[in-house]
Amino acid sequence: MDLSLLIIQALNGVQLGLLLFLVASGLTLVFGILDFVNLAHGSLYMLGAFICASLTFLFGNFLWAVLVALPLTGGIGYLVERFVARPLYARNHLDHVLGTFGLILVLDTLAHLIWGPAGIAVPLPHWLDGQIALTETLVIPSFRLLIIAAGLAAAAGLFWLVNYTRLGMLIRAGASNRTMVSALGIDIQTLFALVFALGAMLAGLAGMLIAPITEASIGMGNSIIITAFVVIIVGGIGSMKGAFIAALLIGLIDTMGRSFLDDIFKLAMSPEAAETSAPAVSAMLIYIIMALVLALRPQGLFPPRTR
Amino acid sequence: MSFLTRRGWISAVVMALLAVLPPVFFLTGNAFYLDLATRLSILAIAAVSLNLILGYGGLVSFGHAAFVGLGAYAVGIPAHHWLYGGLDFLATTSGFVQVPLAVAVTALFALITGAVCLRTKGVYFIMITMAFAQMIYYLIVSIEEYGGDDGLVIDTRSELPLIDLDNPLQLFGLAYVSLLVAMLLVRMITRSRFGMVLQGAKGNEERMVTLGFNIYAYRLTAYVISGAMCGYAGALLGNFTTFISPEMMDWSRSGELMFMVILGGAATTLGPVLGAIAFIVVEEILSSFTIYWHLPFGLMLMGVVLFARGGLMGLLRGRREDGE
Amino acid sequence: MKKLLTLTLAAGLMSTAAWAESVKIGFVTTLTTGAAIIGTDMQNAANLAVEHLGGKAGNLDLEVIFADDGFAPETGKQATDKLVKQDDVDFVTGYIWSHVLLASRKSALDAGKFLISANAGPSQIAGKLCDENFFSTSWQNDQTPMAMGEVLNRQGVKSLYVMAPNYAAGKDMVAGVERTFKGEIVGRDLTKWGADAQLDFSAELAKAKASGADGIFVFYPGAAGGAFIKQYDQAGLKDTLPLYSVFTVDGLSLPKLQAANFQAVLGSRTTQEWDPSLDNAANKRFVADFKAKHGTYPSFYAAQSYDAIMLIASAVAKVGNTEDKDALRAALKAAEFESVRGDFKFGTNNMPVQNFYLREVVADADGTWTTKVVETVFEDHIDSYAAECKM
Amino acid sequence: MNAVLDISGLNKSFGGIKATDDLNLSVRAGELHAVIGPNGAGKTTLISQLTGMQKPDSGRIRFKGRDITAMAPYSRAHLGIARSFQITSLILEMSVLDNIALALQAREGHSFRFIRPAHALTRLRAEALALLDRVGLADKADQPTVALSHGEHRHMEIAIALASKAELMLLDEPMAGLGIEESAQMVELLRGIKGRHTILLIEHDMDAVFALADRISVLVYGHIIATGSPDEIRGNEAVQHAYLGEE
Repeated sequence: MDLSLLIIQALNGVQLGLLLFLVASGLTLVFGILDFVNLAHGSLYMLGAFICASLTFLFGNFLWAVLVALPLTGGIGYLVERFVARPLYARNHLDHVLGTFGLILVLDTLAHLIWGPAGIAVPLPHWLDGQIALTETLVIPSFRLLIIAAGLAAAAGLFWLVNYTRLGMLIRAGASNRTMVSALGIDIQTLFALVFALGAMLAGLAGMLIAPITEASIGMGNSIIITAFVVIIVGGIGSMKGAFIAALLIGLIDTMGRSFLDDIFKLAMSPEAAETSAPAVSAMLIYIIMALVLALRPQGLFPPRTR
Repeated sequence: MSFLTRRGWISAVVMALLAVLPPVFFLTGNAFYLDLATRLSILAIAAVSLNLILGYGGLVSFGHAAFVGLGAYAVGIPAHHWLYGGLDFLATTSGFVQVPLAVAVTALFALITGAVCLRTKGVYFIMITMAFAQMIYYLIVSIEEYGGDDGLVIDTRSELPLIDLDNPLQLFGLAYVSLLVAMLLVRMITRSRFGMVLQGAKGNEERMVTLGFNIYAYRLTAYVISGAMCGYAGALLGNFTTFISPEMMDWSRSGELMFMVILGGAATTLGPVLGAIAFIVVEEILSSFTIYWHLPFGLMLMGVVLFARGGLMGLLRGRREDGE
Repeated sequence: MKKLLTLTLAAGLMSTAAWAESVKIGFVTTLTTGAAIIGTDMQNAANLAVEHLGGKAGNLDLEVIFADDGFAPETGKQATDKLVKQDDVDFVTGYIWSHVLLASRKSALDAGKFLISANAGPSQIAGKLCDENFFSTSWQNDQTPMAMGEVLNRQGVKSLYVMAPNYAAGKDMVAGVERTFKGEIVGRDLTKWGADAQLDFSAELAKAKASGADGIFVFYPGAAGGAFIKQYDQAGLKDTLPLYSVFTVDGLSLPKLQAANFQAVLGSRTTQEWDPSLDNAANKRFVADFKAKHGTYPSFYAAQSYDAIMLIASAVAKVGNTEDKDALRAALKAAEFESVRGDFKFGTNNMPVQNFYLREVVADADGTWTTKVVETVFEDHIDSYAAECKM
Repeated sequence: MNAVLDISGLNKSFGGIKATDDLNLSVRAGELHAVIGPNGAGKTTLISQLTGMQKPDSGRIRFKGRDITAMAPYSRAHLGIARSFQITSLILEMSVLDNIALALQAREGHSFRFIRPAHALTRLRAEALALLDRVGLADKADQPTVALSHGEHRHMEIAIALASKAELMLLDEPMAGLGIEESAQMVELLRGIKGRHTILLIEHDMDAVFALADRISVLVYGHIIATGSPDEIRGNEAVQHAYLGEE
């Protein structure tokens, strides 16, 4: 295991982590402020990918497609809020889980009806399609660097939004004291709808960014949503900082596990045993981490101060 | 007080129909419907046991499919070794070994995971129960000996005296009687002192603690009972399908079990059974019409959550008796 | 409730009153989830076969009932049960996935039905679990990668990096290539598969590159295949780490890859028992009509499904009824039909004994990406498990 | 002397605000000891620390000479501390009788009994009915708790505290939210209980406190500034200045 491989894997881990953060941040925002558990958040990730894929072929340009797909995904988020989430706010978490479980089935099937069962491969502009050599041995696909940049930019934007804008002030206030915000004369329903749409856009963005790597496909949201939940649980539900740190942590642990676990196991057991057990353990790794964190800190690593 | 309440009558009629109709179908050459009823009865057992902690205990476990799966593997693994050798101490087809093993393994798993899960609350509890189920899922996937992701074919069913599980009618009979016993068991537990504490903790946790109840211990006990009953259902399911795979433990399966409980009506004796019936019958009907059946099915699930509070039992018993 | 059950009871009674003059074929495949692209292709091919047969097998009407396995073995088994018990089909075919086939096998065979796999080929079913009523129009899992191992030897590849999903067919594929490949395996990654399969291979590709291997062997069926090719392309490995794949680049992924213009796939090589360019009359008709109807080249899944229907029809036509099981079995075994593979024959374990070809991805005369045969790797190859079959 | 409850040097702060500040308090066996104080004086925080729902930052709580500072809430209940809640805290889904029966059940040790229906345990139910009779709710025994009025809920709270046969009853503002007539009923009820149990009464209603209490402690900003008989407290200048003077 040499240094440049280690660095590349660290970058890969960071890239995965930032992608997870985009999905998890919307989830934690919606949960923190609206106290709403949205299992169908992953479906918004999928819809973002499909919409962006279709638009890429329509416009012939990936970046334009992203720019148009973002508000469209936000609009879908708004509709989901209006017709599914809003009637469920007053209910318990169980109803949220079941209602959005039904929504997943609906949205997945709609995607199947609209785009067919085949996934869509998304082409990239030439300047994004190559590799960048950081040093002679450190070569990384340029698009993955773009994901890192976009993820960091979105994180910074969120940080600014939450901490330095009026909307952010309301969001923070709404998270800690809902009645107070309503008492201020703020239309809490519009605020909630905005937050939901923002969450949808963040998830959609993650879907758009992953589509050129894996392709847009039905059910892609269901695989990431569980990991995103692991992220926000480990980070502490409702905490943006927690989501960010936990996402990077999970991204790095997952990538490093896949990369080096078999080599590490080989130190302690036969090569054959190491090769069969390493993939199993690396698949379970993030759940083991989550169970450990919750066993020691039942509120996650960074529980938000309020509530 | 009359001999049977309205709810009692409904329960009696539903259970009687469930007992009589499937054999009638079978004898008139519709073996498939008997299979459907057997599967339905087994899943209803799992739903009834989930209801103990979800309905009566207010604990939203999102990982109950793992217990069903583990129970099935507790039947499949000894049968596998009996057929193909290895691990002689485990190799058996005796139901007297396999079924208690299923119950014991799932009870132990529930004890260990429950001890951790019950330290958390709310969404954390929902998610950590799911995380443990995922861990077991990936563990089974990685054990090549037992088929990994491909699952394990059980070519021989559990051997029991008097009952031949290869006979579909007898297998249905066992599943049906087990379901009745499970319903009565949960009914008995929830009406006992223990059950009062469990329901009290759902209603007002702080009050119960102040009264002097160590509700953690009560909940853990209920979690273990529920897990073990699910394990038993899993043992039956393994015998029914003669095939087990990690897919049985997928989180969406846990979601389906939760749905059966809510659809039928949580914290009622018959509710989970009604839910299982409705779930499977609707699934069967819709999927025979179109491959896009998930769309109306999902809409129906959402509709139930949004509009039919109290589930089918709530609709059947009318508004007046509704405590919520 | 009661009314509903009465209705279904009536429907059930009607369906059992089977037409004596027809032959029913149950076709289990994946019609939902992302893998539905494979199932749809198989469905199209099966329908084309029925059309080519004029809807008849000899004098009997041919009816194919499609059922969805939802990409899950338990669902597949339920679908098989329903076909066998309710629809009372005479043959069950289809089956993309090894685990679905293994789960469903007992349901079909115990009911005395003929089971014909149009794709899945797990080792058990070719060996220990072989059955006189089971036939395959595809291959055994190990064969295709074994052919690829042989190709690697011929091309002088000395060291190889291996990647596959972490499930039984994936492991079969790895075992297959390692059985024939004579060089060194410098690295091996089995990635997460199943409901939330891993589709981002950044870490593995970085490891593969760092290993300095002469080439990389992969098996990624379905959507994962397209994802892998793209990332392989984006990582710029085409010149340093040549790609050798099985079941990864096929008639289903090529149109998508072409639409997105992933040039890296052109020239890549894969082994298979069939190719659209195979020169025989049945294949030419099949490929031409399929293209005319659906606009794309058929995949190998389609070809095998077409053969499955043709095989069944030939046996039924020869016997003239569906009651005489022994005669039907003998007729199936004789396999007297015009396969898109040219000559078709079964081995002792009812698996095909057939050629394996090396194929290369090329653009055809119209510019459409497809494959063409480069050379024949194995002739009349018998799978490694035939000896274990006691039949 | 024979203090049932002895609190010494108790401190608890929330983010810099001292809710409990070097609090010392001693409750004698058999007395009705009232704690009064203005809003925000830290009365509820004190109760929470006594029941174990909150952990003090420092200090010591002794019950019958035994240090219970770090003991789990349910264990304290077993030792004989019962509590009524300021905000009615009943199990609304259950019947009135079941609420009381659960309290009786708690007193009898563990409830890991799975077989006999709780409703068939006639002894428990007879006792529960007797208790309901004492607080004047016998005729509502089978109603769902949610159907009762606020005043009736307060009476249920007392019945539950009585059910536990606790040596020490912590009553957290039993008059809260009651009308004049209901308050008078409550005072009568408490007068009937007084003497049979040691009671720590936290209350806002001055008339009730001075009518019932044997001794009174005055809590201001988390600190006890005076303890004495009702007459002593009435005459205490510091109390008048800090608290009563404001009225």
